[in-house]
Amino acid sequence: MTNQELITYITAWNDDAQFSLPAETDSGIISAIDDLSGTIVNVEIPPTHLTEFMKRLQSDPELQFDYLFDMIGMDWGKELGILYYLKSTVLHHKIVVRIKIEDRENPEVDTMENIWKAAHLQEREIFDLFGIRFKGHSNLKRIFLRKDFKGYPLRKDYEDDYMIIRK
Amino acid sequence: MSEQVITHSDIKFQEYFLNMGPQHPATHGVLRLILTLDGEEVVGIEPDLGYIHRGIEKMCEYDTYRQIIHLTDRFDYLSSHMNNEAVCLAVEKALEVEVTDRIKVIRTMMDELTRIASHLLWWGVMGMDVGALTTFMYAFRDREMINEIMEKTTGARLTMSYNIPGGVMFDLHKDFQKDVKNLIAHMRKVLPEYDRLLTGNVIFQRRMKGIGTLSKEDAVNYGATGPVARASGISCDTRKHEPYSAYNRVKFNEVIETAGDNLARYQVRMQEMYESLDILEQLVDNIPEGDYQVAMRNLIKLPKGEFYQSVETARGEFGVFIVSDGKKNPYRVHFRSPGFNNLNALLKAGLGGKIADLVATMSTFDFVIPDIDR
Amino acid sequence: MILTQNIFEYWTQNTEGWLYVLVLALIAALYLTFFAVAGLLLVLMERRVAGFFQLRLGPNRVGPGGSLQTIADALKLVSKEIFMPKFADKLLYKAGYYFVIIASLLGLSVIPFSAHFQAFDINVGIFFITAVSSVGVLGILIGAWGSRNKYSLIGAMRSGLQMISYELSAGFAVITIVLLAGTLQMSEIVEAQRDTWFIIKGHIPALIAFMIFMISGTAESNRVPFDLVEAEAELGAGFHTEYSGMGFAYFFLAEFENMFIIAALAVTLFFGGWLAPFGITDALPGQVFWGLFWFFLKVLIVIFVFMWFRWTFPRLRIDQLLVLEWKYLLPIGLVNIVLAALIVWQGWLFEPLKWLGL
Amino acid sequence: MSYFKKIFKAIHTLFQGMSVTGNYFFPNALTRKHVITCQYPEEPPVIFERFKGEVVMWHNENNEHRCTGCQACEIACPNGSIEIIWKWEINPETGRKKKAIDQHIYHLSMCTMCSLCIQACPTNAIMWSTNFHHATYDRGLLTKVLNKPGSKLMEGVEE
Repeated sequence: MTNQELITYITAWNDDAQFSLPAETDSGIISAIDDLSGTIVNVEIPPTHLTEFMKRLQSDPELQFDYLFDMIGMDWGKELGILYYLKSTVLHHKIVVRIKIEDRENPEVDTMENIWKAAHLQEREIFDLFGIRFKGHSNLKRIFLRKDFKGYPLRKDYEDDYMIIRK
Repeated sequence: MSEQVITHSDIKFQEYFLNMGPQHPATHGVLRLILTLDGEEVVGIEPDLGYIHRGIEKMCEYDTYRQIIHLTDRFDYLSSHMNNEAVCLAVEKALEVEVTDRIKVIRTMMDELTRIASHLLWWGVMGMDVGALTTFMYAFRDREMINEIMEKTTGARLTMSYNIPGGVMFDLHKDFQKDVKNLIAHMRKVLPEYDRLLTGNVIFQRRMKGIGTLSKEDAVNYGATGPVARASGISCDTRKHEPYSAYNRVKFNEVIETAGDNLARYQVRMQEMYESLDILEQLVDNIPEGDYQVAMRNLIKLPKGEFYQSVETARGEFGVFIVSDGKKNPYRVHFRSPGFNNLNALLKAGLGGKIADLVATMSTFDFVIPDIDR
Repeated sequence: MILTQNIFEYWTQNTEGWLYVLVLALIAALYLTFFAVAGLLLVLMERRVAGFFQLRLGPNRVGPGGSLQTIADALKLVSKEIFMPKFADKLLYKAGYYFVIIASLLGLSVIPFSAHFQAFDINVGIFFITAVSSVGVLGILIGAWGSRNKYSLIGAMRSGLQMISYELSAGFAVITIVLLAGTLQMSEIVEAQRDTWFIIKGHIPALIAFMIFMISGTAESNRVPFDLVEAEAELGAGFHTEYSGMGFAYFFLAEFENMFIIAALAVTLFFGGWLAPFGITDALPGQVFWGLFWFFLKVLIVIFVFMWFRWTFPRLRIDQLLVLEWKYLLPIGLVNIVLAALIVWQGWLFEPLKWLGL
Repeated sequence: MSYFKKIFKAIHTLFQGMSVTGNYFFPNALTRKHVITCQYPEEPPVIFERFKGEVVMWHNENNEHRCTGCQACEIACPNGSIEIIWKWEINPETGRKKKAIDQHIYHLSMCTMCSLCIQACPTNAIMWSTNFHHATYDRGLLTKVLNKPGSKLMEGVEE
């Protein structure tokens, strides 16, 4: 599918019952834009609906996003975020699904491990460096840093006077 | 004292842990795998990473775009040129700079040289892992030719930092074409010899065939990339699907095997060397004239936005994700390293075999540990 | 120098009491010296040969042409601290290497280096070697068990499997030759080959036996492609992971000594031991020297073939190792014995020199 | 029959492998024909002219260099391996103060040979040398002062 087709196809899901929330605006909770250097469709979704949305992306025969290419943790300053970069090895199209997590103290999202096993290490990495907890992850512990490491170093508010020298 | 009769069910079979690494000859660096073993059979693998974690993603947030490049050398030091290229392409894409044909061809040729060098090193080490120690020196002899080509042009053999945003650092050395032609002729001679020495060997075939099988579904699900995924029958070569640099003007085949076992991965890499030689052969006489650098500001500032670029390294798809807020430093840089995702696939492919199988499987996955740890 | 039956009898014919014991100790010291010197030279040869196989030069700095390299290495190993794991079983850990050395020294004692140049010429010589060479694995097992390391233990268990399996086919290969020679005594096996070497005389069964012997010999001396005991890519250093200094050196030397014994056995059984090819040096003076010369030349060639194996082949996996033994070598060896018996019974020996009337 | 066929095929592949190594061994043993290693102290290694050994500052025969002390290299360096200590130099004729380098300090131990400083230099004052003998017994010796003592800026560089 081309990017435009993807956008129309996915935004149409806003009408479905499982993605409609009474509190949301008229435009629905799925908002898709053609962004990320103008080549990849970006979809923003609230974390509460992530699992259903992802399951649908993977199982929809028109989309077949069977490959979790990359997971990117983000710290947008106010809120944390995760970018899921999905690919289809069959249809060769791509999509980026992004979520934003408001709660910086105790961020938590559903794990994608049950949908794509590739998320196993990626989620551990994001937990390690951003402190986002993944509900239902099989083995969520620090992967790169020590067990007794304090803080989450890729967050913008992480301070380490010894290791970080600002020029 | 009653007489005790020991039956088969009374004997307790106990699984035990074996700590493989961080100092272990087969882990090629500081990868640590905590194995759960039943006898010699591997029933559980848990990676413990971070022995060479340097926090490059954080370091990049404090560096300018030019300075990031030399850090990317240090991920997968065997495909350093491709890693550099990913950042340069992303920066060029963001600034909408079009580089000259000469730069594209130089980058492509260097990519392929690096790929051959990386696969050669893999072949040598692969032989060592399964016990044939001589392959190492044979592979290094041939890799040395590539390293010398690199050294002549870029001044370094491994961490070259040859790419810069808007071109390459130096022009090609005057011997470059001659050396590459020599290399192509030499490699075409020695690659069949490699097959005679190792590929055909009955012991090697026994060690490889049907071991560490990764089915197509698993390879997709576990996020394998590069030769590992292609050995399982997934077409995932970025050079084909999203050609960058000069890959759209050369003809080459994407090597795909379907078996998904160690031998398939081995064959994919061996065939890729032939394909790389083909690419080099097509380009070596057609290096266009032109500038090797496009004029760019010394201090590069990217426009606000997010930029993604992926390239095909010797280990798989390497992606660079840059978030810029318009300053001289990136807001966030994320590197999608092929080794990290392939490690995930190893956790599946390595199960069920013996320790020796795990070692063989690990060497067909061709890990570079700094690439995993970043 | 005229020797009687063998060294042991020559030195002990006129001695009694404490002198007898002294002479025995002297012979033992002689063989220990040989053990060390041969080990060092073989290590040097291995490294040099490996160098040439791998497009390198090998050791070439210490002494003329690198000839003193292994002596320097041995000195280094002697001066190294002997480090024992904290939770090791001290007795077993230390007993390990003695078992290995004693097994290979015992094996060495019945090898005929030249005519009458043999410590003991017992009438069951070949049987004796097969018996004592199995003791070596016990040393590996207890040393690895005692060092309380999982890698060591895996290596040692592999070693046990490997030895038990390959003893069989090595034994069958030896029996084929014993059938042809009609004796178990080493010196007589050599004498029986004065006309024609057994590899030629026994033609097909001897050739098959030779190949089986070479394969199982490589396996018994734990060398590539059967070096699963050490398998440095898998187990670090295998059974001697926890040994340092001389403890490691003993294992290392014993490994090379075992290779020497296997090669010497192959030469004695198949290539006529100390006998010159076609008797070309039989008329020359200094028979003992010529015997030694031909013996060592043949042994070095066989050892070179072992090295050639080592620097070419990848390593087998443990189950494939057992498949090779139980599904291929053992049945072939058994059939081969029947074939050899048939040939000896019917007198279908291949003796071109005899047919030509020479 | 396939049992024996398999055995013969296996033995054939083994001999094939041995022929490859043998083809290298015998010429090597006799004439050292295929030996590829470099016997280092006796045989100097081949160093190509672009080899990035260490950063040096070019001086002419009058002990003059081309460094104006603009600190472009210091800013360009990603690792902070270059430090420039500069001073005010008073021109005796005009009496005007001018910025000049006192010490151009280069930490070789921190350098990753990325060439950014040399690319950044507007006056081509620093360049690569092909020296690779960097080993020292003291880490402090790896911190070098690139400008020679008593050297001064070459005439006409700043224009």
